[in-house]
Amino acid sequence: MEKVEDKLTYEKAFTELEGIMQDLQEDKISVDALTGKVKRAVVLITFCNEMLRSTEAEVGALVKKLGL
Amino acid sequence: MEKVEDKLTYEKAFTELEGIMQDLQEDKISVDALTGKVKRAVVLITFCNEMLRSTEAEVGALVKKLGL
Amino acid sequence: MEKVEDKLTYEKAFTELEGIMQDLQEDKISVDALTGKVKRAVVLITFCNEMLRSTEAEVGALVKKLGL
Amino acid sequence: MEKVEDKLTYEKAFTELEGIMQDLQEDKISVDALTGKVKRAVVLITFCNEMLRSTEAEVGALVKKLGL
Amino acid sequence: MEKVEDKLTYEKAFTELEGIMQDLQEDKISVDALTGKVKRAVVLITFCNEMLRSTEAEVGALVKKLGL
Amino acid sequence: MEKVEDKLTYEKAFTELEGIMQDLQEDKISVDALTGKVKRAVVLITFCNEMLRSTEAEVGALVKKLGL
Amino acid sequence: MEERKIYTLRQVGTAIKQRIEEATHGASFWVKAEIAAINVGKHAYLELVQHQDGEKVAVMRGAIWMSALNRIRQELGGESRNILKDGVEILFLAKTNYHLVFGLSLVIEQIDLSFNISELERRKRETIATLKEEGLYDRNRFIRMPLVVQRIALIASQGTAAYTDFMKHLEHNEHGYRFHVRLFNAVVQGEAAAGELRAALAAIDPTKFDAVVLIRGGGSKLDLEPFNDLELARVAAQMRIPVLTGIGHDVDVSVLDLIAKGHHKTPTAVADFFVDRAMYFETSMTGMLVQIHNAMLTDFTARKEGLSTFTEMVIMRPTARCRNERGLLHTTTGQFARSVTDKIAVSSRVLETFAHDLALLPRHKLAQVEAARIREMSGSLSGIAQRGFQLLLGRLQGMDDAIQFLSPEKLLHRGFSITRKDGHAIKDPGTLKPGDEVETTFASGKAWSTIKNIERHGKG
Repeated sequence: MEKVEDKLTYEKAFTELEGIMQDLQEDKISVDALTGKVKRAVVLITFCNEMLRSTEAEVGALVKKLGL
Repeated sequence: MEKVEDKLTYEKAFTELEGIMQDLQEDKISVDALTGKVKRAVVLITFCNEMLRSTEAEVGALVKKLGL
Repeated sequence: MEKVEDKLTYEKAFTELEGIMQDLQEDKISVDALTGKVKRAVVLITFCNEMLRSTEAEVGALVKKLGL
Repeated sequence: MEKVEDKLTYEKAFTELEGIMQDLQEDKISVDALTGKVKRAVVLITFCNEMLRSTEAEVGALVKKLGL
Repeated sequence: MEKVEDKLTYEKAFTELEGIMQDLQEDKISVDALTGKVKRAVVLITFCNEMLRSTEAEVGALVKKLGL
Repeated sequence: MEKVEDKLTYEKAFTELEGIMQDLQEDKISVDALTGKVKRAVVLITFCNEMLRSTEAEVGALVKKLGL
Repeated sequence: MEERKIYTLRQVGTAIKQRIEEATHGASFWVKAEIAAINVGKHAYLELVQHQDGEKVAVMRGAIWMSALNRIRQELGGESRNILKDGVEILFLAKTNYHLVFGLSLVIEQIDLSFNISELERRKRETIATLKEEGLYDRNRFIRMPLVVQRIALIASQGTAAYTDFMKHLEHNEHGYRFHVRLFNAVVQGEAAAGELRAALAAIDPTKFDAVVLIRGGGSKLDLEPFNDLELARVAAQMRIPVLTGIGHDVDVSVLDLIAKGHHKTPTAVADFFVDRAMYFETSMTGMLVQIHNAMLTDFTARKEGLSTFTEMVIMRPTARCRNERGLLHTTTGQFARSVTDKIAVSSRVLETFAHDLALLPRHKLAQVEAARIREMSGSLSGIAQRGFQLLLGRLQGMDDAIQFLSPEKLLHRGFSITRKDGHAIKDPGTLKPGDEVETTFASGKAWSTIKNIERHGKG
């Protein structure tokens, strides 16, 4: 899993998340798969949130460098 | 039995459960088999419920974590 | 006799019972056999009743476990 | 005689009785024999009656046990 | 990168910057690329500002030398 | 260029300077070129100023000195 | 007595003087005359003459007293040299004066310069007309003046104040400009002037100079004569570099001034013009640099503003973007959680239904269906058993009844009796013979008898 996560991007994560949502809304996910999907969704959402947070922080730091 | 349970999935359990319920409603189960079938059904329902509950708990945790 | 009872099932009991009743209704039974047959029928009925009661109890207990 | 009685069954008794009745109706029995026959018949009838009554009681008891 | 920076001119930098700004305004930049783009934009803005400042200083000195 | 510079006159210097000003007012000069242009303007003015203040004998030396 | 009246010369003179004074009442009048000769000292003494057809028709002496002379000189200015000289016809205001010693003379109080100048002007107009006809009048004026006039071909009279002033102004300008002047010496006044000026002009190599300058010290209007020379004007007009004049007159311009690229009142003015032009050039250049610099600064200011806008955007957009994305993520997560919860709820409900059914269906089967069957069966069992017994009992009772009916004791009680012979019951009387001893059994006892008679019923 970590190897895959290394290559995970926000776009991929969000797209995957949307895919899961779609499948879920179309009742394509079995209850058996549900836990796995929820776990995956947690990973993806956490990743996305982390990504946003770090992006915001990084942008903030960069912008600070501009002395604003 | 436990070996089989290890491989039990919600879908399998649900399908089996539906079969049992069908048979019950159509009076296809003999009195002799009844206890066994009910026992099995209880096991299946419990399994399914357990499955749902754990998924629910996970989603709950996700939601809490995300502060939704 | 007890050995046979061990293997007795509700179905068998019921089938035997039905046979006895048939015989009885067709007056095929001698007085000598009558007692035996009736005794047997009573045993079978008792067995069946017992069976029903115990099955119900068992099922009740099982279902109770579902917490309904 | 008692030895025979031991082995006497309702069927045997009833068959013998029927034979006696047959004989009696067919006038095969002389008056001299009649008394013996009648006596025998009475014994048999008594036996049968006794048998029926006891059997009835027994069956009644059994059936009663079924709680009807 | 440094090699490219060596050849960087104000015009190139500004054009690139405009492109980035356009993309930023049109939300064309993925969250994944965002940090990189902002980093680049900061580099470019710094470069341009430095360029303007140094040019201004240089020209100012020259003009001063003429006693204007 | 140097060949042309050899023949630099007040007229040419003036025309060139006017050209630079025109370009600047028409926003034709890139920031990158600007420094060069302004430097050139300074050279032209320096040339003219010195020319104006040189004796006939000094002119040759001056032209040499300015590398024109 | 006739007494001869003798007058002294003085008396006569006095009388003439009186008569003239009475006649003129001391009035002034305008007289036109040619100066035949003039001797200027403290006062000026003139010999005035009128020619007509080449002959003197009138001669008179004239005088300008010191005060008048000074005033006239002042009025004529530079022109006095050109006016108060031999051969010049003048128009003057005068009074008659009869001096006892010097006789009659005209005392000149005022000279009308315009009389002389109009003459000059007439000749000048002729020259201009000629130049125009020849297409030379504007030629030099159409030549472009260099931005900076630094190499100067100077036509002047060396050592004159004009030359010195000119050079001084050029050399000692406050800006430190250097001018490269070559002098082409020429007399600028008098009869020889026009010729020398022409020669000087001709000597100039136009490729080596930026301009030609003609200067002359302050002179009178009538001193301009050489500069009105047609030939000189022709040569000057055809110069390939600008010609500038500074020939020091105030009121009017010479022909040369007119055809020159530029003319100034004085040599210093020309020098100043060059200095000013150089200065103007220099200021223009530096002004342009300032403009260039300012334009650059303005441009930079705009650019800096643009960059600061970019900077703002670099802050705002990504932040807004992250915020939007977070909102989207939040919504998606919420939807996701809800979908999962819904799915779980639906599944749970189905399972609940199953559980409910599981609680009801087996009980129904056991309690209602099977128990009823068993109950029914046990009911019928008891019925059947009872019925069976009744039947059997009935049958047995019948048999008992029959037996009871057939029992000999019963028969005997009813009156029947059994007749036996030798212990055997007699069924057929035929077996008896009268006299046989028979034993008759009754219910209550026995009787023995003998057969008397036998009678048989017909058989069948």
